[in-house]
Amino acid sequence: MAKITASVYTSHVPAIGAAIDTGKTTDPYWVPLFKGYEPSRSWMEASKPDVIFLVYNDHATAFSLEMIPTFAIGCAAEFKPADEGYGPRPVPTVIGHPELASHIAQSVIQDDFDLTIVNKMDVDHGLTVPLNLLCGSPDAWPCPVIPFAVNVVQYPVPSGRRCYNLGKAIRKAIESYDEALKVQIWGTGGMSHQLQGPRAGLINREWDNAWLDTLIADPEAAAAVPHIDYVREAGSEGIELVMWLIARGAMDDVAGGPAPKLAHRFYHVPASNTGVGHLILENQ
Amino acid sequence: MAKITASVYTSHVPAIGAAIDTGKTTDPYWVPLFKGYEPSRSWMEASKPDVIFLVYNDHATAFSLEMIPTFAIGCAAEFKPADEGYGPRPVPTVIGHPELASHIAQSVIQDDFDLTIVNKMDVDHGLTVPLNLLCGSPDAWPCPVIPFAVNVVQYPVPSGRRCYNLGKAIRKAIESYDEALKVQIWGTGGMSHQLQGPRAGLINREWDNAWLDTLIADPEAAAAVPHIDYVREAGSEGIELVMWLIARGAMDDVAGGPAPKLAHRFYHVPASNTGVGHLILENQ
Amino acid sequence: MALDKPYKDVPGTTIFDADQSRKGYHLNQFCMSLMKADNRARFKADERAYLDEWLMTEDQKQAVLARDLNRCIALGGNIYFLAKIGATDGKSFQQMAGSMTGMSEEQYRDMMIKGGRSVEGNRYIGEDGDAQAHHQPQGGKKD
Amino acid sequence: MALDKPYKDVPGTTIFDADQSRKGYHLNQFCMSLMKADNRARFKADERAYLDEWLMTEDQKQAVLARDLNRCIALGGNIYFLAKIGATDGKSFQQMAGSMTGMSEEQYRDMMIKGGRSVEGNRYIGEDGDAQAHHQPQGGKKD
Ligand SMILES: [Fe+3]
Ligand SMILES: [Fe+3]
Repeated sequence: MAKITASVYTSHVPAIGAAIDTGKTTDPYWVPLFKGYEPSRSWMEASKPDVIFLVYNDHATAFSLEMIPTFAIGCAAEFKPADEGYGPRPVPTVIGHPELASHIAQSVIQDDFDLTIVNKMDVDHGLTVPLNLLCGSPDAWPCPVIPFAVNVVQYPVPSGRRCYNLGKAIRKAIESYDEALKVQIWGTGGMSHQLQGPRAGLINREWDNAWLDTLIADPEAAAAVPHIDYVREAGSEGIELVMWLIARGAMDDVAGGPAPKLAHRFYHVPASNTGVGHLILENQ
Repeated sequence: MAKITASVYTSHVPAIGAAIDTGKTTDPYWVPLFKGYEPSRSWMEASKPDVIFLVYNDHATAFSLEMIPTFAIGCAAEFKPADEGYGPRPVPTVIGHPELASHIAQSVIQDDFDLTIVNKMDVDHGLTVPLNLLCGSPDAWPCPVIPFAVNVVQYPVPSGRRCYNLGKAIRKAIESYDEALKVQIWGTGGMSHQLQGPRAGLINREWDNAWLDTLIADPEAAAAVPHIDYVREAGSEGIELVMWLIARGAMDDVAGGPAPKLAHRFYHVPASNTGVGHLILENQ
Repeated sequence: MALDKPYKDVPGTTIFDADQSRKGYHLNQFCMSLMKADNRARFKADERAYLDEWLMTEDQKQAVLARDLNRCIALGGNIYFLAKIGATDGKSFQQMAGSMTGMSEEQYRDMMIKGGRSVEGNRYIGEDGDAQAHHQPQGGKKD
Repeated sequence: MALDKPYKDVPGTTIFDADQSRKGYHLNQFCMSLMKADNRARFKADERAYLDEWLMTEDQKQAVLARDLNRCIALGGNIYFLAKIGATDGKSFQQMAGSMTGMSEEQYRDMMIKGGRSVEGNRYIGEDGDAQAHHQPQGGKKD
């Protein structure tokens, strides 16, 4: 049976992608950030999964206002990097895992999560920047990736609790797949940032770090945080953090297993407008 | 506050639309069918709602295989009749109710139903045929309509229980809307039919009528029917009946109120390939 | 396969699940294209040339050209998509459904007027109803 | 309005909810169109003519022409959509975000390097933080 080996959490700031694409990773501004991901890249090489289930949000890229799915699972064979207005990022095409994705879709829809199944989709920086941060800039990504997009753009967005419970259902689905795959689940976006209005530039280092503590040690409590707290404390785009709860809800301890091992933790301000947080949790 | 006054249930066979559009409603083949809806049209004129919340399924019309939402709510100002391959039906454009639709979307998404919000969509016979059956062929439909599309084309489709619970959440949403609107909720599709393979043409009159009995008197039991029973007993397209459970779940009795009044019941075989069922239930 | 399929024991019936959908993706998307009048006209003018614009298998193209809907379904087609081919041909859903049963149009229509196909013997594979494989083709061909 | 909006008391912040989405539908869909290189070129060649192809209000068009993102947001725009205009202009997200604060690009960048804008005084409307209306515009204009 397939098994979730670890969960990875990281912000997915577009400027990080731009720094990579334009060769600025060694600029003094960017050095501390990329240094924080060096242990993650070593870890990733040592712990290579067979599939990554990657939770992210589409930033008005694949989904316009014509159709806004709350949860969308990518079941296609491949997903091309999107043109977000600057031309497509020069990164590899993402290879999907249609069989596992379909299996997860079937399982969680029958568990009362009302997914939208997507068979054609371009993927934006929300998905590709985390891959760069953990895998560098290879000619091909190291394994298939199942993109899972969450609406955090137009309100109402799903609650933290809903995301957490979805993580539990995804875990159950993956663990019932009849092939011995090592699967990682990633939650991306956040942490504190606001990209709009006179309050743009808000960063809340204390709140971010307290939230990381809670996510690690007491995910139930993290799942109970209401939307308004994210907006008020972590800026309007801080709401992206609900996506981390999907990954956290899929870990063994939530289903009665042992607490995960914290393999890496990193926090850095700023990357462009954003407080960058990053965790790696391993199932034991 | 808005109020659900009644629920209406009806099959939505494309051939009925074709009979209307080509002036064949007085042909001997069609007379018994349209006669069965005469009381419904009188009832509709006497009980005109302010808004119809119309649950139907898209038949590979607005939604291709690129994106398949489990539940999609139409929040647009209008919806045009689709060209399903024969040219668009000559029926009025459907006027939406964006404010109530958005309110319902916000409410039920916060109640853990993961809707897809749709702001642009053409509507097919699944939505327009029921409007004809209850309203005739006017120059304009009698009131705004909120289209609510359910995936019953690609498996896994939502369970009967999930649909029933969604109905409860929709009721709660409608009853919390701060304008005194009379709202009808319609469930369409079914009853027994199979449109594919050597088993095409299957009709199960006994099963259909027993299911109607159960839906009226014991909706919990109807909601517990598993998918496979619909397929086995009512044909592969009989699965459309899960949509009736959304309307049924929104009725007062399900929330502890009095049992609804059966204002009309009708059953007829065949319309083209289909066993046609029809109910009107009024809240007391 | 990893998908649980409790519907595999129903005779004469193909459930359009994720596996079928993957198999039939381009076939079904070709069908969707026939919802535009221009495309219907181009398809009618030269079916083969139009089909060659799509990433369909040769088997799928042949099944479309032959209007063999059972074969189309076996190759991943879904009836709601395939219905766009019938619409382009000016066929009704009854004609399309009937074409999959081996019955003549008249036989099928008569069966429907008499109340449709009975479920008796057609619930599980291995019973003796008219939709079972050992009674194929139904209708006319009595040899 | 019937939507419950607990987020109305956060200063300097517009939550993109169904009401905003409805107001900004055509503005945001115009922005989406800039994801195609051809459309970006056409927009750059004649902004006004390109905008006139869309069912936007004159206010929305003026706000786009003036690159007044705060005004665009007030008229229903969402930053992830509006970012396509910035991308077309070759602006970064930091430049776009900063442009809404009344600060110069340098002031905003410096604030971010120093750890960003403090949440203190900026949680509720009526406090005394730098994002409150009575401190607008922020940055340069000290008069
Ligand atoms: Fe983001
Ligand atoms: Fe139908």
